[in-house]
Amino acid sequence: MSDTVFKIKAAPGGKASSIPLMGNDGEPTIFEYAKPGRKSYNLLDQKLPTGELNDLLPASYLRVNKLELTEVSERDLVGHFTRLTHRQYSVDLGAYPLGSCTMKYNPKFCDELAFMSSFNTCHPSAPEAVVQGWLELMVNLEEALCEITGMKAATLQPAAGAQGELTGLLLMRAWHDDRSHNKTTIIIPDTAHGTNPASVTLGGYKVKTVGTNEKGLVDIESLKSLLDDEVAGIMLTNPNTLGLFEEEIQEVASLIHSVDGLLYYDGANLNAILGKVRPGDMGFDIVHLNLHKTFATPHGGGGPGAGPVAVSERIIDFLPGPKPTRLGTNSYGYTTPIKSIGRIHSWHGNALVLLRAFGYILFHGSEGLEKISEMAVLNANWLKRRLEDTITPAYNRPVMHEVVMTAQDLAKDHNLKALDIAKALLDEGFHAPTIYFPLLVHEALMFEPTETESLDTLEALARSVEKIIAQSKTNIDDIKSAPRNTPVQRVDEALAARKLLATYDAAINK
Amino acid sequence: MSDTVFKIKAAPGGKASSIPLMGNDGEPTIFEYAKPGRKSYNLLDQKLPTGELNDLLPASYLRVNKLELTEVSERDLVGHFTRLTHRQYSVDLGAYPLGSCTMKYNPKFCDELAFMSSFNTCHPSAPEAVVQGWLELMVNLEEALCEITGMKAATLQPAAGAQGELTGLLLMRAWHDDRSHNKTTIIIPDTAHGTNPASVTLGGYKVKTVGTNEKGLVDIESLKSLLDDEVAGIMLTNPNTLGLFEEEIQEVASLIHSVDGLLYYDGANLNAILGKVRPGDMGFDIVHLNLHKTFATPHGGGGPGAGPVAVSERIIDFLPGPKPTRLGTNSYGYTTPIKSIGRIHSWHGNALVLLRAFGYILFHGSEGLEKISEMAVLNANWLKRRLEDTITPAYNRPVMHEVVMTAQDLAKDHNLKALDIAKALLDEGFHAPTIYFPLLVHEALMFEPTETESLDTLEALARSVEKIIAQSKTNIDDIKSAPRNTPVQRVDEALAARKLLATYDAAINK
Amino acid sequence: MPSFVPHTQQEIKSMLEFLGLEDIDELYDHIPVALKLTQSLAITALSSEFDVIDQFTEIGNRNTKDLICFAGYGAYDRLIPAVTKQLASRSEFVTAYTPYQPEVAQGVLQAIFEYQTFVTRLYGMDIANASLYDGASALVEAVNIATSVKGNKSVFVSEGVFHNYRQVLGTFVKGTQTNIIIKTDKELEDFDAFDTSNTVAAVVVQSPNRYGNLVDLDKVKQLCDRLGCLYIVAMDPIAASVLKTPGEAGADIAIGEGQVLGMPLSFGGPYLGLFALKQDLVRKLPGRLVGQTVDTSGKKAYVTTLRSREQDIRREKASSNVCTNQTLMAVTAAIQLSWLGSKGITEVAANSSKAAHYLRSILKSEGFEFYGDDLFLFEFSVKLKQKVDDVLQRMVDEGFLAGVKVLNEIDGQEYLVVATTEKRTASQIDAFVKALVKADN
Amino acid sequence: MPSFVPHTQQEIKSMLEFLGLEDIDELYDHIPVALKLTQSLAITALSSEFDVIDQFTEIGNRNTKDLICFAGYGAYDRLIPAVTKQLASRSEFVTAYTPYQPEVAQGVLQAIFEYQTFVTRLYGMDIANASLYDGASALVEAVNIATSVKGNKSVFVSEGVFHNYRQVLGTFVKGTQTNIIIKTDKELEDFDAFDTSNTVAAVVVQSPNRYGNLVDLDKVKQLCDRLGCLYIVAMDPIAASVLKTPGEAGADIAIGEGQVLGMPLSFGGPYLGLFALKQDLVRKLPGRLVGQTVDTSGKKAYVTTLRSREQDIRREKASSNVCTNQTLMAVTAAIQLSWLGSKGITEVAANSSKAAHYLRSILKSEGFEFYGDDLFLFEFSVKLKQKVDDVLQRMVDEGFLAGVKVLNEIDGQEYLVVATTEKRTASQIDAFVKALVKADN
Ligand SMILES: Cc1ncc(COP(=O)(O)O)c(C=O)c1O
Ligand SMILES: Cc1ncc(COP(=O)(O)O)c(C=O)c1O
Repeated sequence: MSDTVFKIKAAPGGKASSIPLMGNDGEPTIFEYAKPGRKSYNLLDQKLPTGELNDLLPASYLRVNKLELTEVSERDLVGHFTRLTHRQYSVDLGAYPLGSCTMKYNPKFCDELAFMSSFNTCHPSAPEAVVQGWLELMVNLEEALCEITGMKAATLQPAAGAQGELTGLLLMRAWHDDRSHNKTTIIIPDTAHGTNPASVTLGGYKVKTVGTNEKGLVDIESLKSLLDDEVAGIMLTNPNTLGLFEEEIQEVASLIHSVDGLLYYDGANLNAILGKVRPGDMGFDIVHLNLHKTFATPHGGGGPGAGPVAVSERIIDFLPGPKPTRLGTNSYGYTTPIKSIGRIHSWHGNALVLLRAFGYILFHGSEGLEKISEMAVLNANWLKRRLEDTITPAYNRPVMHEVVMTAQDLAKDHNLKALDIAKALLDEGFHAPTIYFPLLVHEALMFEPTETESLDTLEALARSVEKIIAQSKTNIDDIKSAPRNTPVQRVDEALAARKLLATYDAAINK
Repeated sequence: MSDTVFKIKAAPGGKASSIPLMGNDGEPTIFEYAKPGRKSYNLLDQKLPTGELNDLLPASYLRVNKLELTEVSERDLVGHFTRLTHRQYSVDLGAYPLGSCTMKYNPKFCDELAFMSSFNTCHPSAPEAVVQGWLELMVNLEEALCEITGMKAATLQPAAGAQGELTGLLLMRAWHDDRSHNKTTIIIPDTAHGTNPASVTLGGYKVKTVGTNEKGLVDIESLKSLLDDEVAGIMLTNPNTLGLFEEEIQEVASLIHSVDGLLYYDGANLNAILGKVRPGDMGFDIVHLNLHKTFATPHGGGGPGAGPVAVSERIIDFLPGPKPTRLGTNSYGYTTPIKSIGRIHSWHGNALVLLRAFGYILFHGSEGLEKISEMAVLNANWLKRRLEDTITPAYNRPVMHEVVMTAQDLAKDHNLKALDIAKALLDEGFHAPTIYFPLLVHEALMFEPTETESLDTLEALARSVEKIIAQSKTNIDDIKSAPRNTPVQRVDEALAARKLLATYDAAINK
Repeated sequence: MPSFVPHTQQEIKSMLEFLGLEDIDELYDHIPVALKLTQSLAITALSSEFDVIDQFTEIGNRNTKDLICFAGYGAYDRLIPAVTKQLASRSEFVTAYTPYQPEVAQGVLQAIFEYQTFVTRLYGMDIANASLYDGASALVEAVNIATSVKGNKSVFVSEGVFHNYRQVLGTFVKGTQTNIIIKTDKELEDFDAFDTSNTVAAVVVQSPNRYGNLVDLDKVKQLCDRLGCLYIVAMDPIAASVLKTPGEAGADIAIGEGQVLGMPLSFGGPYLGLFALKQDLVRKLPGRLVGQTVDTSGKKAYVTTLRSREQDIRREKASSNVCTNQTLMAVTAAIQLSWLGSKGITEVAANSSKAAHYLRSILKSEGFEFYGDDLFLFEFSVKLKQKVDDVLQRMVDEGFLAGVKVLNEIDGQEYLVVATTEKRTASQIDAFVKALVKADN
Repeated sequence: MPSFVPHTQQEIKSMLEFLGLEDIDELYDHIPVALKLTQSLAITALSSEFDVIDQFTEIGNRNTKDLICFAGYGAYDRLIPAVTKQLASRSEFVTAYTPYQPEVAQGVLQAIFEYQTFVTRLYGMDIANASLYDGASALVEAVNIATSVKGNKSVFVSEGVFHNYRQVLGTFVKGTQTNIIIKTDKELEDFDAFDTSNTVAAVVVQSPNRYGNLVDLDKVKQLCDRLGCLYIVAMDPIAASVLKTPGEAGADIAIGEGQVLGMPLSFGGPYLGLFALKQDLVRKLPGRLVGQTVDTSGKKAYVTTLRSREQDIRREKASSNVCTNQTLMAVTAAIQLSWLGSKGITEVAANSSKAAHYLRSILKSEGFEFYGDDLFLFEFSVKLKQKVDDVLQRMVDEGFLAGVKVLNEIDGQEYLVVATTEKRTASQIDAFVKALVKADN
């Protein structure tokens, strides 16, 4: 594509800032700024009678060793953490095409919602009458999520996708127990995300792995061969982690249902199908959503998220409680479903994350949500086509919201591994895609551009990938030493594990 | 000083972050992101009858050429400006020892004050009854500033120091006119800041320059020689711009008063004397304060500031109006002094800046304010002593809150100019001091550490200066090409002026 | 005593030792004893930031809250999106100084460069500066340029220019000894009938004027041509997105108040003085100007330029004394204008106007009369039966800030100047009319 | 339709062309027709962010506002300074992903490393992870470690552990098939009398317990030693700044709720699961762990480490399934703890306690009785004459959230658990007592 079509300037929309601000040093830890007697804090004047803790409690209950945290001025504190942010990539700095993670732009108005004191000063144990606004919001969100997934009710308690998965498996277990089914195994595809098998184990089931066919989809024959009366259910994402839609999902559903199994939907990839198809309509019984992916609540460097679980009619009675419920037209309270599996979260889930997601859904409405998916899918397909002469797609067919490429040939021919491409992309000003996942694909690079990246950004990303691959053919050493334009160069992960230094105290005593 | 005393790690408190985040590109302008049809904005649904502007107004009143601003997505918008902030030094990133500017740390709680909707949603024309809180705050601030300066009343309208100066000169003029004095000139020292002479001219007076003696203070003999009946007054800072206290200020005052002149105090250096001495007690009649310096309202990259002007009893009647005034114990309104020079600001001054400063003053109280000055002065003197074997102080005597050094010898012996030291400091992770001011000092470097920098930071700064000077003796070329670890290298200022490109449109048509 | 000072007792001791001092007070030894304060300032510290916030909350509650705002007159209640607030409060923008070291100030410099571009595009002018204090100070600087360029100390200023701006001008011309002659818009538009025997340095008009009415800028331009003077046009920047621009009308200098570009009402400040002019006046430009250049490696870079105009270099010969300006507000405006874009800003203007025309039509049907003709955008002047102050107070009781009381210097009457923005909904307007009918009874 | 999608119509067209498609719908062609939605979702868009904010304002107003909070029970109304809010909302922290590419994630990694250090120092433990979802999930993970290490599926859990945490544990043990045996603190403290014939994987206690009372951790430690089981201690981190720490009491695993380290109450989330353990259990640690290492040039660097424990590598053999955790909350806690420092946090604990002891002493003089002895920190349990729900409602009418209703599983009675923090002033406490006397009449 020519430059005139794209009008690509030095750093189009999705490229990160660059260039050192100044100097050339690392940032010390906050502990290295400490100076006895220095302080930041000031506390409210409570006008209480004075007194000492020592007089209130016997020494045997008190701390033996004096606590040492740190002692810094507010000025040093602010400098330290502000400088740390200058050493951190983020969506707000550039494109973040991490597959499976849906790193879309997080609208700023949702931050304002989360800062509203009418919501964020509420104590979670407050009587129902005091938190009608919160309960109303949660009930409305539950209804919206059910509409989007085609399910009948939902719990908002799970704090992330993985907790949603485990909740889902406990729901399965409760349902089977209720019917006195004797079930022991859950089927998951070999493309599944690691949380799925881990959740299965924690749910008290054994994993059976179903293979992937040459189309990148669940192998129906393999599935059939795994089916027996002990199968409690299957966990799937659709589109799956190869970014491909499981076209035979109806057949999968009827197979699983035929052995009294349930279908669990891992909602990590829901961004591909909003308003287009619904897990409920595909035959799924239990669905989790990653609100931090699909509904743009920011990832926070690894959390918080929210992983609500929506279910079909027959699972409703098993949902966790207490559950925000509409009691009358304008009246809300908590109810606990009769066969509830119990509580999942200390309180009501990651409430402010739920609140943000609800704002995002209200803003977009049905049309807006549909458009999100359309553009996410368009972007992924465009990027795939744009790159497919340069690097091989793992499966050469239409993808949904993400595309998995393989550097297998490049690794063989030029010693250019997925890892190298990832690191070299950092030097280009882009965050790397997800690599080495799904495990099934050798030297996998999983690009998920999301709908908020523009065509210019995709083109610039493609050019960077092309450039790296071209360069690898003549100068692989340069690429092997990437990244260089980053706060630190390639990090020694092996050393970190071999000689564990997980606190500052360990590090200085090493 | 040894490392063990200072425990200096790689980058102590006051050193900026460093190191590129990623990539190596510049940041395009927002106009280069534009794509027709792309947009960020969404407007409230007013539920109004539809209609077109064209139907409401005749074409002859409407725009001829279609407006072109830019058309970007919110995602690109956020990326762009966030990346720009990664190309910008700030107090929150490190030390900013710019002399005369008082770049202290700006407490974050004052931001919260400025975000309070009970203050920031008030319309400036609202009836007095509606804005009692604002009026109360302004009256209280006025009283606090009078207490601090030893004056009797103040106007809060001036938006910055320079506007305060001009206000002060107009007050002088009004006062003289009222007494039918025939005055034409204002005396200012040769160390004065450029705004002073510029303000004098705009105030309709002529400048007479008084010299500086070998102690760095106003030369009393020179002053006497300038005095005549046409002298309307004198403008001074105290401490002056050399960081030195005008010890003979009482003599200056009586000399000026003896010809019916008034003394104007440029408050830019007030940070040195809070709670110690007061301009009013020194004999000044009119005082401006730079709230953005002394009272820690952030500079905003060059503004907004606030430059209230406080006056002695005899000037009160001339103050600008309308002026927030206490009418009863809990009742406030506007009054206009009987001989008021009139209005200075469209409304009531930079209100939110005033509000921040008031919060800062309330927090500190008298003791806190005094401590500020003490530590500011201690820091400057320590730094002077620490550096005086390395680089020559312009005047070798106790300084107040800032210290002026001269690179005159270094320039002569090693071609190391003040500019070179400044630029090399950037590579060390420090902002440069003010250079080439005051004009009187050759190759001046004016350091103002402020009270919020720690001893560690001062030591690190001193070491960087030492390092640069040492290096200049062996490798001046390296220093001449500094800075290199910055988003751009030394900037061609001459070209900018020679070939003016002050808009994007000019730049692309160049 | 709360404080942001980092010094520990031990550090203070070691620093004093290093200086050969025993006590902090010795730092002030050279100050004449007679001058030194013998007692503390009478300012009591609060114990913490939380106490300060509590106290401010209390004071803030004495402002009447949640009034629906129909007041304008140069300060408008417009939408500010979350992006503008968040980006403009990034601490790198907030806590930087004036970009004296361009190598580490490209962020602010580039943002101002973009702001300058926006302002020139809005006003149809060639050059814009990096901001002035407010609309009024922009007017003062414009008049100063005119008198200096023309060597003539008189200017015609329209009565339609906000009276508070004219008051500020009146204050500052006492220093520059400029002679302000007030004319009505009608007089200035009627260039044929105008007595052009007196020469002036400039004609200043504002459109929409302070009553909300549009001025025929082309006609005033013809007058300026006949007078051979500069043409200074004040215009709200939102209005400039849809109206014939100062540039299109032939203005030499365009000024305005930029508060509407992303700043909250905040009781009048900090706001943003917009200032733009024609290329041939660039050497007279007040305040800072950012230009594009290159660094030693040839990379594009930004820097403050034509600095020889400025006070720190030109000193008493400088034509302006501006140093600290309103940079953060200029950055805010650049963000807000990027967010609005070409379409957004015109929609803001159109939506505001639609609301105003809707309001005026209902008021008319309720029997209200107005000052001026139908040529208005989003603000107009209502004639009241009752005293304007009384009506304003009654409207406050109903939850409205109903407008601004304006004394018409032509007919000697008071008017209520009412403005609507893109924030005012049909139901608010309906409620407003109901309340006003009652309040003006 | 509002949207954050950047695509222009023309771009969409050109992209489709590039793909050889005519219509967006063709992207979904391979999806079975029977599955496709034939009508739109029943979700109506609001027109703008401003409409959303208006709507949220309305909903938010249905929460009772400005109640003075005396509720605790694991969620406390503590001071949060402006720095914590501002730094923790820097967009680099907020909009980053899990630090998979350490070279561009040193900011988050270092902040977590510092957080880990803080948590180990607070609890007196060796290793802390990068956070878990909340206090309850930390409890679940701790029990899972114990049963896996000990190969024993039973644990003793004190009745003094928050009942909601125990409920969560009860839910998840249905998957792990762990047997939870509830004991009272008294039983667990009385190690001599304890029947140690049944082996268990762990004993879990909470101190201060859910009634606010302190547990004699040393005694429970002796019981654990006799049982040969792991010792899991739940402790509020503010309490841990002054009390004998889990580490000092010999705990193997320490857990707690980190909300008090800078997070608003927010109706229960996002909060922060604190998790720390002894060095010998590190290979069992759930969730992420950041370690210090070097880069290829020898520079210090941080990276997530011991990744082989984690689900993405170990899959069904992983002992925990945690992926997304509460990183931003951990960063927030690191900032808040840096702000508090050693002295600040103990002062917070002491001030909260002083308030509680002051409150209890007045309540006592008013004739109120309490559950448990005088060994409490900043929370205690009041016996009421009236039904707790009724009193709570009456107190709401007086402007107080008076506490948390807790059903005592030992005596079968309901109590009002009351907490004070460093935010509660003497005058609020006095008013509270007056109101409570009235409400419980
Ligand atoms: C496919 C898939 N499933 C599950 C998860 C786990 O979700 P969470 O990280 O919210 O626990 C992820 C997250 O990366 C995922 O990509
Ligand atoms: C000594 C002195 N006087 C006056 C001023 C002008 O103040 P302002 O920039 O607020 O207009 C300054 C600002 O740098 C200064 O340092």
